[in-house]
Amino acid sequence: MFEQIINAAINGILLGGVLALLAFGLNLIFGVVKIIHMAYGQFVMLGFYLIYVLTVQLHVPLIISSLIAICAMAVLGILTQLLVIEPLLDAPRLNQLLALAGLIIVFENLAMVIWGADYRGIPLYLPILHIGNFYIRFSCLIAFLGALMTLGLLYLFLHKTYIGLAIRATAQDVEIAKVMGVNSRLIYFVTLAAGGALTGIVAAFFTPIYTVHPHFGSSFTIMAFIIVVLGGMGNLLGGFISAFIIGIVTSVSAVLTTAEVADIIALLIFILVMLVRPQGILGVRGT
Amino acid sequence: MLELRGISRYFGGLAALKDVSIKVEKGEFVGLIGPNGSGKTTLFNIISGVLKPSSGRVLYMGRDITGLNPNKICHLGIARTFQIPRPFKNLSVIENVMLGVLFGNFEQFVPYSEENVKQEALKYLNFVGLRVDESTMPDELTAVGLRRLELARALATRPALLLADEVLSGLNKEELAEASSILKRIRDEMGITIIWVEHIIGALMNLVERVIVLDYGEVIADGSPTEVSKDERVIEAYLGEES
Amino acid sequence: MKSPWVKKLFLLLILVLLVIFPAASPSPYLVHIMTLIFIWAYISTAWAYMGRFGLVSLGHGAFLGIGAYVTALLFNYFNLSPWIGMLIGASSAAFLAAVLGYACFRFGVIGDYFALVTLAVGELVALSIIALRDTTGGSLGFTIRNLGNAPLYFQFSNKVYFYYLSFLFLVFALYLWVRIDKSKMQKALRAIGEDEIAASSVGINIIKYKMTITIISAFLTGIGGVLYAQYITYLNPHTLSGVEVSLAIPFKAILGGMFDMWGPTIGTAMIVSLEEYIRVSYGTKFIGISEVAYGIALIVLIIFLPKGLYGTLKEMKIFKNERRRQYGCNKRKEVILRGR
Amino acid sequence: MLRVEKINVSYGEFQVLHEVSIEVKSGETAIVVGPNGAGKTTLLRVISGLLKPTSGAIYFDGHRIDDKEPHEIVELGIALVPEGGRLFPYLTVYDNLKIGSFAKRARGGFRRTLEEIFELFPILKERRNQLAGSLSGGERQMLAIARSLMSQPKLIMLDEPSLGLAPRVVSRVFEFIGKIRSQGYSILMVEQNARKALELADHAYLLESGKLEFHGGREDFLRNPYIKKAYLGI
Repeated sequence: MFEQIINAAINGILLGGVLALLAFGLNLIFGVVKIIHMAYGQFVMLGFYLIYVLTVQLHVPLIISSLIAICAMAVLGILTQLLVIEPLLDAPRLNQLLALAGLIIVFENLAMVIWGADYRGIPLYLPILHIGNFYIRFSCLIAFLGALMTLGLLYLFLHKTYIGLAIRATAQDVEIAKVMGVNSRLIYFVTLAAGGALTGIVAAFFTPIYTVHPHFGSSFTIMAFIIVVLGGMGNLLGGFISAFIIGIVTSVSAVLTTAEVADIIALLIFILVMLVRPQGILGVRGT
Repeated sequence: MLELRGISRYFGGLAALKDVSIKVEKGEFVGLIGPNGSGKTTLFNIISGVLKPSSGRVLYMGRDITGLNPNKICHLGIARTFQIPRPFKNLSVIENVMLGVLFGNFEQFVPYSEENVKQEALKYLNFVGLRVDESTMPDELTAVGLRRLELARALATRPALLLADEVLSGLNKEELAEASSILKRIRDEMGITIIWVEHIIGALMNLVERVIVLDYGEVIADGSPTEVSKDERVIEAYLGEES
Repeated sequence: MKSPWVKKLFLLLILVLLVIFPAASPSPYLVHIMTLIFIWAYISTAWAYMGRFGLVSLGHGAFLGIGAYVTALLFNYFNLSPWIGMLIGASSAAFLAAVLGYACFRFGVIGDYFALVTLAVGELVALSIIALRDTTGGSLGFTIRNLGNAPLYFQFSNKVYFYYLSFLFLVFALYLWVRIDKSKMQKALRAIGEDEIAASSVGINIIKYKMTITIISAFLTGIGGVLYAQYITYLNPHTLSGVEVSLAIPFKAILGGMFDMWGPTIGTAMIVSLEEYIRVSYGTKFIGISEVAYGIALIVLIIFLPKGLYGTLKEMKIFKNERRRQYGCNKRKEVILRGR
Repeated sequence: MLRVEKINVSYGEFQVLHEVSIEVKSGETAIVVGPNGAGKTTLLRVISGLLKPTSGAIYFDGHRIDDKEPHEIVELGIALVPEGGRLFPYLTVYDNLKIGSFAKRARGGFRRTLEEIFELFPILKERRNQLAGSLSGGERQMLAIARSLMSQPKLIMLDEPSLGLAPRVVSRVFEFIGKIRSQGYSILMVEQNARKALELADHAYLLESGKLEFHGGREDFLRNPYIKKAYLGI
């Protein structure tokens, strides 16, 4: 039993890397555009289906179809910004929230119309590593390392380029960023494109691990929410740390009880944090 | 009437108020001044229950009111105005004041009837010299009008103690004199004790009987206007550089 | 709507038409659609009790689900009549609302934070129903025991009874709306919805009023859940709780306009008709296409008519008067400024 | 250089500026004085493009700018030092200066301008890796001014640079503004602290309740009995 728990914790950490990536995108969009992207997980779902169609039905190599999916999701992010978010930038926060929630309905049912309710997966079998009594799925390991690398690149992008600096400045004070010469409209598009691309990357890493169906996205949105709230909204470093906490908590409690109970526990954490410390439990701030 | 005992308040390690002790007697007209960021508004927020002090106690009529909810404190007879006027923008001016009548100090409860409440509200609007009709909305008022509305709404809760926060800011010279005379009348005609925070010191010094000076969250002087304006520390902190 | 007299007559006419509708209706299918409209209009009206004061809940599925499940489980396992069970179910929903509301209001969770917390609670209840699959049937749902025609057990062989029953509930919810509008509570809640600090400083007890309206809304929603479950005699966590229903309820209210008492009803009528129309014309060929259309319509409406369809129409109608009034006042404003 | 012609500005139904016209000539310093809420900040927001006037026109260096976006206006050479500095508190001092040079016309000269700035404000060089939020009030105002200089502007607009600062610090800030002025920048400054600001001004405007009540050279201004009484306290 004890070994099982340790094994679950290791898997939780591996999963945490990808979750960190997912939460990073949500967090970035919240930090810069000040919008809660309700349909974020549905992007992952669409990206997943796209990769599925390309590899399984059109026989495109996995790597190439992943790259296509990443670009497509970036474009979808831009379209979302153009068609839904931009017209609502000055609207009350709740209208923004509800319009994006409307996107959930559109995306999920669109997937339902096109692909039906069946589970689809990519037949890709990667080995499972046995180390002592522990089992580690090779696909999880790749996902973890890939996620960390992506995060590293993102860090460099945000800290070493003019546009990255402009993104960080816009997150703190749009108005002043504007009078510094930053085209905030462009920055919003870049942010949504980056957020979209991240969902494409997450989808690519998840293809060997999960099977997809139209309602597949919402659990990822909720998971990303929980992480973002735990780390403090707009706090990228906090989100990074709490991704691993949530990864471990959910996979360990899934082993000890059932998957639903694990989700319930995660939701309870979310509600408690929202009530007591909506600024996040990790009192650090870094962009 | 009101006594503050060793009030301190920290915002993330920064002290906005440090061990402030003040006593105000019934019927007094007290001015509270200090440079920007000296903690005046924080002090008001603590007395009115919007903020909780990090340490120290607030006593009102001998009763400990530290940490009570703002509505409770209002019911006990402490009303306040806001530095930046906060009218309810979607309610008419009269309705704004009616809220004060309806939900204010319970001790002098008026039986609820729309007409009663409205008459009562109009009484306070007249007192502060704001003549409006049924449909006037707050966004049609100018700076002076909004200040008057703030005062009328606070008075409508029938307080024994009024905390007036920068009633004069944003007003021009003529309006200054008039607004400060309303405060004077509130004390003299209604018998309401007033603590008045202001950064336009000239107007305040002419009216109040006692001045308390805050600097960096500490009381540095407390006395009559003439005494205070001679105080070395006050001149150093505040007045000296002005002249 | 020229005078109250005309307005009253107009309402009376609609009332009479709706009462004789089942007898005159060409098909029971239309009666069924009307019943659905009544039930969901009742629920979204109950939602708008809170929503219109800025308490936008995205978790009303929790109250709907608890009301329905508690009642149905008490009936299936203990043979308790849903007429009594309904009160227990709705009270349970109200209890959850009280706990949740107190926690939120105590810690000052408002606006979109409140929306997110309630969204999570809705999902939490759905997951709990699934996790307790031994009693609730989990994702597969469960069917209410059929007793045939048993009015004492809230079962009618003739579905027309449901039509009248849900109609009565809707009328009651609208009546309560009017009562709330005339009360002191409405003034307090409007003030709170705008500025909590200013509201509490004029003596308004924020927690008390917010709790009251939340509990009323949750209780009525709980009853709505019972009504719906008894009507279709089948419960499923996805149709009675969880994110989708939790979002569908406010969407109906917002589409119509949540600030007006007729808004939620009109929004519901539109959405239910649209759904049925698409379902009938396209059949099962494209499952989900109606939802896609509905989702897009919703986004477009939120962008272009943020006050909802009915709310916007109404505003346009009185727009002229509104302008004149403001203009007149601007003149007087000058008097207020310069006269003194 | 900058010409504002009869602009009207409203927030919703409420009109904040009525037919306001001002002009700043090349190399000159103009100040706008007036009480709180007179619309001074609004004026600067309109010039920097953050707010659109309902009517009227604004010209800068021969370009009409009232319909341009803020970032385009920065590219033309107008920099704003906003009220209270408005630094990016979670960026370092260095990053704050770097974002100041975001405008394409300023990026190339970033290194050189930075050296100049560090010479002018040695304290900022010392604190270059500190978060801007951790600076003292005076240092923040300096950094805000320095940040605006990073865009190599032709015109600098300052919004109440003395606001919220201790009197001694105010004197230091004004000293710096004087230094910048002597380097030939055009300056448009909005201030409540009329006496101090007038010392630097070539031209002054009085704004009350959104209307321009008086304008003239420094001497005319100092001589006007109404202004003397109401704003200079003489």
